[in-house]
Amino acid sequence: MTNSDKGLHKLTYREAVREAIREAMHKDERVFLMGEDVGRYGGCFAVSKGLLEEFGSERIRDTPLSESGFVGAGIGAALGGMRPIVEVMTVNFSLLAADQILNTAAVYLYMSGGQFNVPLVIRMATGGGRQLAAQHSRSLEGWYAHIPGIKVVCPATLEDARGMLWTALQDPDPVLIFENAGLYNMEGTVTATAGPVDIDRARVCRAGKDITIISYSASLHKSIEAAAILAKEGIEAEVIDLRSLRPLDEQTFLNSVAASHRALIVDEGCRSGSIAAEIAARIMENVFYELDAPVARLCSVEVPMPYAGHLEQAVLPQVDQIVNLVRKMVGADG
Amino acid sequence: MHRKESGKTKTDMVDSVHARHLLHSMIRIRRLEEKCAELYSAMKIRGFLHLYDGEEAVAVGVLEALTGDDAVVATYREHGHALIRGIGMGAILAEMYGKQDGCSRGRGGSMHLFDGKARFYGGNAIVGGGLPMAVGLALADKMQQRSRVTCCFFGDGAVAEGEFHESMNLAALWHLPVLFVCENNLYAMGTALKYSQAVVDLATKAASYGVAAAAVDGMDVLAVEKAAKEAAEVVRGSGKPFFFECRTYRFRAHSMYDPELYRSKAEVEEWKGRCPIATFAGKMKDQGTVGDGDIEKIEQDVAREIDEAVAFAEASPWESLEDLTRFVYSERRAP
Amino acid sequence: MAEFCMPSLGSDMQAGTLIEWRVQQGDRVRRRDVIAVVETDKAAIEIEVYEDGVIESLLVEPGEKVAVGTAMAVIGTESAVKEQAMPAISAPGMHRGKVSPYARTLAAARGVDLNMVIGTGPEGAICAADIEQAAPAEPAKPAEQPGEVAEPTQRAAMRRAIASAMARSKREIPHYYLQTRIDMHRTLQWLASENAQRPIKERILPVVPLIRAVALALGEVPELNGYWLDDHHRISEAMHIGFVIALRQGGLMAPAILHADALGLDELMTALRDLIQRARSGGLRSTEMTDATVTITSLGDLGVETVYGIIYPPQVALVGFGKIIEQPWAEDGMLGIRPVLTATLAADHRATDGHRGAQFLDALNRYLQEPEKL
Amino acid sequence: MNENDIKEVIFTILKRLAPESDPSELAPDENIRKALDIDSFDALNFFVRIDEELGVSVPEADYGKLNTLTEMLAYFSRRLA
Repeated sequence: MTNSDKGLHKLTYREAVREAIREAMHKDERVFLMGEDVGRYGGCFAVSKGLLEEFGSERIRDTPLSESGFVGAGIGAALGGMRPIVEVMTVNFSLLAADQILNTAAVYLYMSGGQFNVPLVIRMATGGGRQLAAQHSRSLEGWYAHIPGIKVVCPATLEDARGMLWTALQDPDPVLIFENAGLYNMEGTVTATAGPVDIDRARVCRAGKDITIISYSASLHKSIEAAAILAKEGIEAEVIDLRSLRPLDEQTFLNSVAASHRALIVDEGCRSGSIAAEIAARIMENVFYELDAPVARLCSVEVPMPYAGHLEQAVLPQVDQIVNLVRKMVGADG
Repeated sequence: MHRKESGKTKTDMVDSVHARHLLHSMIRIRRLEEKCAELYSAMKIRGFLHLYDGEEAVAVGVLEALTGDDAVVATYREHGHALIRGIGMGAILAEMYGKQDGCSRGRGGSMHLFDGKARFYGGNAIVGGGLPMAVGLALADKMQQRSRVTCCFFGDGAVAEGEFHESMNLAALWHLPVLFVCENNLYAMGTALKYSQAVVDLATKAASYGVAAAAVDGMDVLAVEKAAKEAAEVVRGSGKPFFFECRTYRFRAHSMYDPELYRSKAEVEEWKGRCPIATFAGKMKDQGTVGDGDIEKIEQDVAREIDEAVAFAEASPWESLEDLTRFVYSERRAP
Repeated sequence: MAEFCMPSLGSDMQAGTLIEWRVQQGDRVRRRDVIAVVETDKAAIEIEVYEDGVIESLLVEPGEKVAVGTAMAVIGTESAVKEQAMPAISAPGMHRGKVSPYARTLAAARGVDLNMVIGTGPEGAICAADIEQAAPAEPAKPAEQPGEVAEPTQRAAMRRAIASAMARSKREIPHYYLQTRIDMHRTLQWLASENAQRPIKERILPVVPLIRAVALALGEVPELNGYWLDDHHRISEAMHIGFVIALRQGGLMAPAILHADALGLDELMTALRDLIQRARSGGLRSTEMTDATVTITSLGDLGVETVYGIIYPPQVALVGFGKIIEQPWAEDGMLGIRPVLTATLAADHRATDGHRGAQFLDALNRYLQEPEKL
Repeated sequence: MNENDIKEVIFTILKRLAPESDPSELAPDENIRKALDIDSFDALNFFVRIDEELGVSVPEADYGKLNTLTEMLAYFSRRLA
């Protein structure tokens, strides 16, 4: 799969995640993958395809449809000295394991007065856009980011898909990795030496002086696309990839907003009580006097995700909406 | 798949030292719980307080079957388990006081006692929440080829939770060394078993998962100890799970603020007549294994231990407010 | 207990630098006492206090620049009722329209009056670009020291303040202009004979009877004396006539002759002389800076014949005087030569109509024909 | 008091009225009020100071005759003679 002597190699987001898992399995014997259909089926999104053959059924462990059971087992295994990667098929199903994630993984270290840390990694697919309707299209990463005790990261790029897993596995505390399912087929190149990356810093993807667009995951790519359109009109948007929703690297976006004086948050989550709301609040708290326009948010329309394609697209943030909103904010909407 | 009725077998003879040890253990629990109730009334202890009076034989008997390497996962009614597992009474009481020297540094309270050295994975206050963790601890042992048992206590109420069934299935499916100990005290808070379970014979549920099971009279410490040791041996030998039901009864209310509308005084009195401490003490005296002097000495020792524990808890400082946010995340990278 | 706050000395003032305290902690102060001197964009201004009481604490050190409205001292008062000076001009913070926080920050830093800026942002909000438009950023400059404000900076600031006020006036106030020619020979003759009897120090300049006549004429047409505020015309009972004083280094000020209607010619002359001197040397008092209810501008010294003035908001009228020039003048069918003054009125059409304006100019003329009654 | 002394007094007063100017650069027949941008108040102040310094009280009627340095020197010399 890799072609390391070329320096750069081309791959998909899915392959980047797979390579990250493979590398971790090779580097650390304590690492194992468990989840529904990760083995014989090859993973619901084919991320773990081929890994069963390579590592065997002990370490590529198919689980029954028992989200609470196997996520909890992941917690126990982590407490017992293993480094489990638990794959929950989609964030929607993680709700069946929400008790284990919120009431156990997130609180055990604190509740035990610092005695029991849970070095667990949970990967799950998130996001809408594939006509999977209301029960398979949620974007709850911001909702999980509400919970202290866990970390929530959202790789949007191939580098992060490739590099965040190992860093997450090195973390002594539970890390939830949200992979937007719409990104799995995204192709690109990474360097052959691509490896671990930090998981607690936001990144400025594109510099600009007129407005700061704060986004993450799939919405990041829409934001970048919008920024390119705006640039042709002379509006320079700075685009920030949050990368991690908890911890939230506020300094990066606060610095940017303080310089651009405008902020738009693009978030596939629902608006009410969203991570976008949190970011807006922090901007108000910290750089209010730098604002030249009200902080704006572009989030999903607050409906259960509809099936029909045109309805679904109307729910999700779109490039033209970002463009129009930014034009309005910088006073360039004629 | 085998099933035993160990509780019905004739109690084996025990030597005097062991008998005094069992008695001492049960009395420690009982007197601690009585002290907790008193301290709660004096507002030294707050929050929810679930006392274990009447069920002492279960914790004492089962924990006799474990080694120091084994892991224990318990529930929110875990003072007795924590104490017998080796957490100091002072650290337990200090925790209930919310003090810095508490075994969870004042962050857990009565329902969340923890101890890393004792591999005591806590008071887990989500009913059924500890079962998947026990499965995972056993999975880690298995994957690392360690011959250890994870002992998971839970009540009859947990049997209705999905996590019970998921965990039984996973442990059986993956052949994991978990000793599932169901402390069946007949009531899930205020709901009698017959109102929550279509099949009240809980041990039979294990059969559907292909898990070996046994039920024992949880009011008889020797019976519990013997059956638990047998069960633990099965787990240790086979590497597979075991479902161990201890039929017992709590003498006090579910928690401190419980008017007990769901059961009759007569029923409570009837069970109190089967008090595991009084029954065992009487039996041992009858056999001449322990004497009144022994019991008196135990009571004195325990009284002194409690006095010291209370003094320790009283003297312990409050956790500094500056440390409020410590331990949300680890302070060091994992090895 | 009352707070003594950095006053707004004009709608274009956002902040001031305390130069000195004239009081100490524990001093007893009376209403109208000058207790501090503040450097503004325009000048060093003596600041009055509006309470009787005792200075309990001084909160601001000399040299500190603080925003309008910032508490500078705590005054212990016997009555908790805080008497406020007439809010002559809405304080900058009173701006009710939409202003972005950053625009406010910029405006404060650059001395821009938000009341005089047109918002071009979303929903008409004033945003940073509008402030940039009103007052472009200057090259970085060293921090200003009180008392030694760099001249060009201060002049630029005053220029911006004037720009801001005049732009607002032209934008918001629908001016109407009336002009009349006044035969000044009676007044000048009377004045010449008056002055001839006076030592030079007591002589009265021709502008003084003009001011006096304006005061009297305004008494007949009080609608021209007041403000247009919050969409309402507010006639002022007090008459404080702002007199435009050109500063030698450029720029202008229009401090008020307080209660001008109560002053006779000699008192007016004294007041005017004093005002001009203090305007040019620093030392104007805060009420003089804020309280003008109408403004007179006289450009006759430069030979200008007619002045078309711009009203200083939120006032509603400005009276302009040109040079008194000898002109052919027909009267009673006879042609003669007379010293003629062209007087103009610029007035806010929201507040008054041309009819009232004409009545004012007519009255003005009438008073100037009977100088002995002035 | 000779013309130079008078000129010195005039310059001193003018310098106070128009600090940024240099009265010594005035041409003899230049209109002082226009050159130094002196308004009627400054002019009045000028004559007040002249009165104080030279003891010459200029009647209002004579103001119009005193526009240039030459005129002033002649006038004051005559009045002081």
